[in-house]
Amino acid sequence: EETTAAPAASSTQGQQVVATPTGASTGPTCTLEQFGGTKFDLKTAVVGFSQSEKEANPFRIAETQSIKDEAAKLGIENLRVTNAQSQFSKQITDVQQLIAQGAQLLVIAPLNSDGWEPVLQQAAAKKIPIITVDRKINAKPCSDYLTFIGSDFYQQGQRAADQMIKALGGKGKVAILLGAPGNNVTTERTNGFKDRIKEKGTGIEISFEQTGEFAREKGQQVTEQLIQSNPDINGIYAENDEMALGAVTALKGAGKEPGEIKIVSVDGTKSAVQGIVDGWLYSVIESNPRFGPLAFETAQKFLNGEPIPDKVIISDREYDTTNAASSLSEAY
Amino acid sequence: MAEATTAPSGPPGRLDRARVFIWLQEYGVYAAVLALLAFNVLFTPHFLDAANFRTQLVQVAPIVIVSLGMALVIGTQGIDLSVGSVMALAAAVVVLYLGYGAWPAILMALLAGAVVGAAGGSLVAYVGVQPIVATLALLVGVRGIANVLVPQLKEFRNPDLIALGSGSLLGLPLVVIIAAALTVVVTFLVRRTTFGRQVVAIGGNRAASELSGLPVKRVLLTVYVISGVLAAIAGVLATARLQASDPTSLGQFIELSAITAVVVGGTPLTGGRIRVLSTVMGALLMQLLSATLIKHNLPQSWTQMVQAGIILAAVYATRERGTR
Amino acid sequence: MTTDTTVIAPESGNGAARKERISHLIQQHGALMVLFALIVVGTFGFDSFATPENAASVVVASSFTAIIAIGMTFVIISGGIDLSVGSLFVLGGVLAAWGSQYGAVVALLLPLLACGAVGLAQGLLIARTGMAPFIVTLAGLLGVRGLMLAISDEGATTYLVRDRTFAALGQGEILGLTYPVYITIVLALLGMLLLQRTGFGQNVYAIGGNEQAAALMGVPVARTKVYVYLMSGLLAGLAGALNAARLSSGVTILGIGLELDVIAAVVIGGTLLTGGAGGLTGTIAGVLLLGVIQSLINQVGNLTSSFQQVVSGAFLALVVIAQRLLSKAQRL
Amino acid sequence: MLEARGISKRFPGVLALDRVSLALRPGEVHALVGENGAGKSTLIKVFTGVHRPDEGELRYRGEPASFATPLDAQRSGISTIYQEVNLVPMMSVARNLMLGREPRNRFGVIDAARMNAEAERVLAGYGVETDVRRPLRTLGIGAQQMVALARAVSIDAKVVIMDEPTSSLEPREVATLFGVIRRLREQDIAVIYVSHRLEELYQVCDRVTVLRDGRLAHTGDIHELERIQLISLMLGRDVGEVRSGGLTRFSRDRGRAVTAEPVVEARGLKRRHVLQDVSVSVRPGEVVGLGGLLGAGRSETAKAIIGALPLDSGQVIVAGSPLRRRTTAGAIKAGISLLPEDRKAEGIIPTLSVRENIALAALPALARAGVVSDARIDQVVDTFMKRLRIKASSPHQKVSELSGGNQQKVLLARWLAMQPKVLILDEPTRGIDVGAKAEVQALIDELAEAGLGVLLISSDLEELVEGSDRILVLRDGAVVGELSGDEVTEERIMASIAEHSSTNPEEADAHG
Ligand SMILES: Nc1ncnc2c1ncn2[C@@H]1O[C@H](COP(=O)(O)OP(=O)(O)OP(=O)(O)O)[C@@H](O)[C@H]1O
Ligand SMILES: Nc1ncnc2c1ncn2[C@@H]1O[C@H](COP(=O)(O)OP(=O)(O)OP(=O)(O)O)[C@@H](O)[C@H]1O
Ligand SMILES: O[C@@H]1[C@H](O)[C@H](O)CO[C@H]1O
Ligand SMILES: [Mg+2]
Ligand SMILES: [Mg+2]
Repeated sequence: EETTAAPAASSTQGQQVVATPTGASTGPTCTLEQFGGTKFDLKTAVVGFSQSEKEANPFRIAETQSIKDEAAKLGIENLRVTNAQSQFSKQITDVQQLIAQGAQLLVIAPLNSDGWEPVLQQAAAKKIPIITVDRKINAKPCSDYLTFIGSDFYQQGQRAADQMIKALGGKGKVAILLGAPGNNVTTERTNGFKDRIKEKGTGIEISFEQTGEFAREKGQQVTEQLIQSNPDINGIYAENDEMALGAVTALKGAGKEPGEIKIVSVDGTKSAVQGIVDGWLYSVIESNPRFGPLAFETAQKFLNGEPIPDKVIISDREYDTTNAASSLSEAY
Repeated sequence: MAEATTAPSGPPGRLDRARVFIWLQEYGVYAAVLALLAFNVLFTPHFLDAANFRTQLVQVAPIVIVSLGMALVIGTQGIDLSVGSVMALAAAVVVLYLGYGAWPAILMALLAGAVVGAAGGSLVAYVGVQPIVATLALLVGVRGIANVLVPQLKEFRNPDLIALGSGSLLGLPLVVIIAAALTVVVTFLVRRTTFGRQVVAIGGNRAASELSGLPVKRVLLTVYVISGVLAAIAGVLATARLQASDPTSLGQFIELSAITAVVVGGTPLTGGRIRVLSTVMGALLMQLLSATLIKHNLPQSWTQMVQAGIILAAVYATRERGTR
Repeated sequence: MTTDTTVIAPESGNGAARKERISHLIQQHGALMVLFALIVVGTFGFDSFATPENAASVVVASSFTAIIAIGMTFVIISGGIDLSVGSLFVLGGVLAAWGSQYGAVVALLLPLLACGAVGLAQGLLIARTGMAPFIVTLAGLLGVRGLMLAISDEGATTYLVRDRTFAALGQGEILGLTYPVYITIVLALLGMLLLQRTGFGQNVYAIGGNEQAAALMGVPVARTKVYVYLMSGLLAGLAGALNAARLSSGVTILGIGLELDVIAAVVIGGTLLTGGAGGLTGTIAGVLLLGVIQSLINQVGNLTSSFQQVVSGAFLALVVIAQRLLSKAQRL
Repeated sequence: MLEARGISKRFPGVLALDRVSLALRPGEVHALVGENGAGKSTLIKVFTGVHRPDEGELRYRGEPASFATPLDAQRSGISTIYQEVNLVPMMSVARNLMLGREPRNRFGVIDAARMNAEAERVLAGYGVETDVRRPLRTLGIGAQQMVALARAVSIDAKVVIMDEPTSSLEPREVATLFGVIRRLREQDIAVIYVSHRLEELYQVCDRVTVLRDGRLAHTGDIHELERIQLISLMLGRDVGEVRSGGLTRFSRDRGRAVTAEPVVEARGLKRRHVLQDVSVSVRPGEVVGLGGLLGAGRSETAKAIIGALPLDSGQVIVAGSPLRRRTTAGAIKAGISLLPEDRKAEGIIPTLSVRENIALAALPALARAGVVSDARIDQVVDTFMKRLRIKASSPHQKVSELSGGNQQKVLLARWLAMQPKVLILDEPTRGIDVGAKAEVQALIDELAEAGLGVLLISSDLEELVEGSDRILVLRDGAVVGELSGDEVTEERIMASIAEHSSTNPEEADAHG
């Protein structure tokens, strides 16, 4: 087969753009027949969305909002949303209860990649297609679940490293503010960054890595300690924008000038992009949370009988001084 | 009889050891803080910089303030799990009212803290709900309210509030001055006022206190209100420092840090006794510990295991010994 | 011996004794009554609430909490508290998943051994040194999580359950309910027998009721305490292992804050935190009550995550207030 | 049988026992006496493994012994009833009684039905009839003490130690207890018996050991000692001095105060199942006694007056004006003070010092704008520690480290510091030594003389009769008799109780 049903890039502001599979490139695909499900009408079906974390971080707010907006736009009447409040056990139960409520399609933003066995078994028994967004589930596409839509976190780490190398001219000492421990986003963003530094930035030494738990206050506190004991640090890689902004507050408090220490982070929130404009951040790698349009488009195509790729990797933007001011409106 | 007591009877080492125990019980935390300081001076680069001490004090200030309230509550044989959520609520309220100026906003935040404290205190004092459950319900619910009020992290530019977080007076950060002042106030409250004596009496024997005509319910209520207000102050200061209101994560698990500070400082969880200065030392000990581990770039797993060890060691050294 | 008879208390049957019994009943079974009321509300309020599937999801999810809560009930009746159970739960899961590469026996025994050892150590510290249970187990909470992070590469490594037999322990079903549900029922029954009908159970009540008196009455206080914490550790480890079998993996991000849920369940079930009174029927009802509240919130479908928290907090408060007022009103 | 040789025991600041020896023979009842704080309880706790001696040796059945825990001692056949009732209040009566030796069924599991039946049977033998499934705390202190006694004796013991077992028993229960002791003696079981009631010692004991200030003062046959000699040994003064000083407790004329208006008046106190229309009044300078058996509702009356017991109806009037809000604080402010019956549970704050315990209730009065004045507190504390001769190493000693009698004095001081108009004393001399008892009684006299109204509750009939101007007799929560003038005699009290013995408690309930 040569054309897959990968949705085309749309012109709407800030909307997700598919990176792979692109146009002609192929990968395994999945059709309704292969999956073994039956067709139903999305508009009248019960659709479940399971959010993993509270809608507090701009990323999560944008993510849930995008799903809700798109459902409303498409006239889906019966969207049920649960929130696991960052408790994995609760998310498993949430999804099971969505199934019990008769969900025919599940969109899941998983908290964790492993541990989905009970949900997958139940969904498979009822042939309920699952689309996971943002984070992956470690299982077989097209049988355990339908497909995954999201960013390549490893690549995000690599791109952050590229930016850091550029910022420091290939030389210097760097600290990492890690995401929440035990989280595959953290792991992949760390590995991507470190691997790329090893590969292309041999002049750069990673002299410090501590968790900031994806939170602004923790990012601030760790940075305060860091600049005390490592005053010779040149760059900070923050694995999300919140921690980067916490780091900025710490640097301000310590009397540093904007740009004195180069900060690279991941996400693309408005505040962070503004931070580039203000000179505090060097660059931000986007992680686009607006999954609504792609998710429902993919679901509809699947229901229409078209083949669906086994994973849809979106292409994330990059913000730096050249485009920050002009793209501010696209940030979330 | 009292006169007939000085002649030591047992083997000579015995009495000395007893004295060491009593000394440890009284001053163990201070010794531990000194030991940790000494370690850092020797092994942590740039530790002796003035800026470093500043950082440690600024970071520990909110925990100290929350711990002061916690010490009072624990003195009544209670516990207050809601403090972290109260911090979050104060953070939410303060930005909501920032339009009216910093001080009115702060006042509203403290009021919110008082209301939550009053809710918990009423449940404990008048309804008779066990403190841990009453404040657990608040821990869950109040953070929810804070999030409803301010659903996502909100930055602000109010110069007064920012100055509160990062300003200094005579070279000392305002945050630290406030924490110190509150420590003095609470120490005075505990040592010198009728209220303070009543707090410990109630913690020591509630039935007896009632029969002695102490306003038991009112005192309990007041204690929880104080704890709520102190937590709100901590919340406002932390928010001022962060220059953003973050009700989702502000103050999470701070109840455990505060309880640890109180207990490591030698205040028993069984109530009837409050040690204010040692509580501050307890908070300082835990702060220095985590700073040390971060500065030496140890992974999270290490940090937690070492903290566990230090808590055990400190409490073991300061525990009350039986007379057997 | 004299034959004089002093009638100390009026015979049961008059109003006083009856009222006393009613108040006792409410204290013991208040959670059961509220649970019943909520189920009625849910059944009439939502079509998809009282379905077998939804009920199963609540019961299955509750079973793991319930196993831990059984141990916690013993601990609390003895006048103590165990904050380490959440960390032991996750450690148990990680060890079970790792151990499953050596077969089901190792997968089950390793977590029991490790968590039992931690429970034993905590019990010894509490019983022999007189340190407060709250603080010893708080250290346990931190230390055990640290240990778990250490053996899972700071939480980044998720071990998968390779052994089918072991996985079946968590996933096998009878009548739509998985094995852990039945294991929980058996453990609860054994627990009740232990608590009510053995010398050990009597000792637990006696210690919690008046430790000094219990010691003077010849109760082996230290030994009993050690057993109680040992038991709590073992049960938390077992729950973790069973959960790993269910999820087919040793998820590292579980169990944060679980201790508070469990304590809330036990207390709502009528066990006094001051010790000396309570029982397992109430605890089981308390666990189910929390599960049902969550499920009801999910049924509503579109509450934001913040409102969900407000509602759970309010519910919790209402339940304990109702319980208090009922038992107060009935008090002599 | 059981022997202590040169035992010393030191607490921080106190040498509680100083080379004390005591030998117990099989089948003897051995009295252990001494003033409050002499070290009796401490010696007993050394025997039973609660405390470890700093010095000296224990021998049991001819061999050196060292009990690590009370359980150890109990297993070896030494069973004990402690001064403070030491049972588990929330557990059922039966479970308390049978703890550790519950009957099992054939699966090795506790047979609850048999346990309850057995408990009922055993307790009936001690005159206690109650639903044994009820929590122990619903029993009065006396009945609880009987349960403790039944428990101690029914364990297969070689030595039974009783630390002030009668202090909360009523006369009939005391008789039951003596029956039990005699039976133990017949079985060659040795008994150590601690009591401050000297008459009792002469009734049941064979030999006596006197402790004074932690030291052995005397050991010998009790019947070779006259009562006055025994007292002089305890007090450490010579017989002549004791005799001339006089041990008369009360020395006042009765009924001088009849004319004055009552300083406190309780009218129609009612509470379902507890109090049926109780009215009491006390005039300035008058001592009114409350008599009755255990559970008659005397303590409840006292608590109702002080506002600590919620009432269905009733009124309390102090110096002519009714108390409006019925709170303890209000009653205390109006001038009523209550010395509660249960020292440990309702009296002392164990974590605080003697000084803070004394100052507790008076704190607001000793403070300015909520700030306490140490000087004023010190003055009050000093005054009362001297006046009541409180034995403590310093005012800063923890009150929980004092002997029972001295704790009681601390509580008295707490209330006297309030300068009350009316003092309600619930069992004020329970567990207090002869010397202190006399002091307390003299103090009651003195206070009444000074115009205070006193409501005296006591199970010690002698004390009640000698101390009171007037006596109200309670039964089942109702006043069943009032005695004044020459009617105030032990016989009349007993008669008054007995007269109404036929009253069915159910009936009393009915109009409550
Ligand atoms: N745990 C303790 N810690 C410190 N001192 C104690 C302790 N127990 C007893 N003491 C002291 O030891 C002395 C003897 O006390 P003990 O209780 O043995 O007296 P007692 O003869 O039983 O008096 P009473 O008749 O009042 O019960 C007292 O001075 C008391 O203060
Ligand atoms: N119907 C009842 N139900 C429950 N408890 C009862 C009942 N009747 C009596 N009691 C208990 O018995 C106790 C009565 O004993 P208490 O010792 O208070 O009586 P008293 O007349 O004050 O005698 P004393 O002051 O000598 O102890 C009360 O405290 C009460 O708890
Ligand atoms: O990628 C997202 C964002 O980085 C967010 O900040 C945390 O959750 C991750 O999944
Ligand atoms: Mg004694
Ligand atoms: Mg009484």
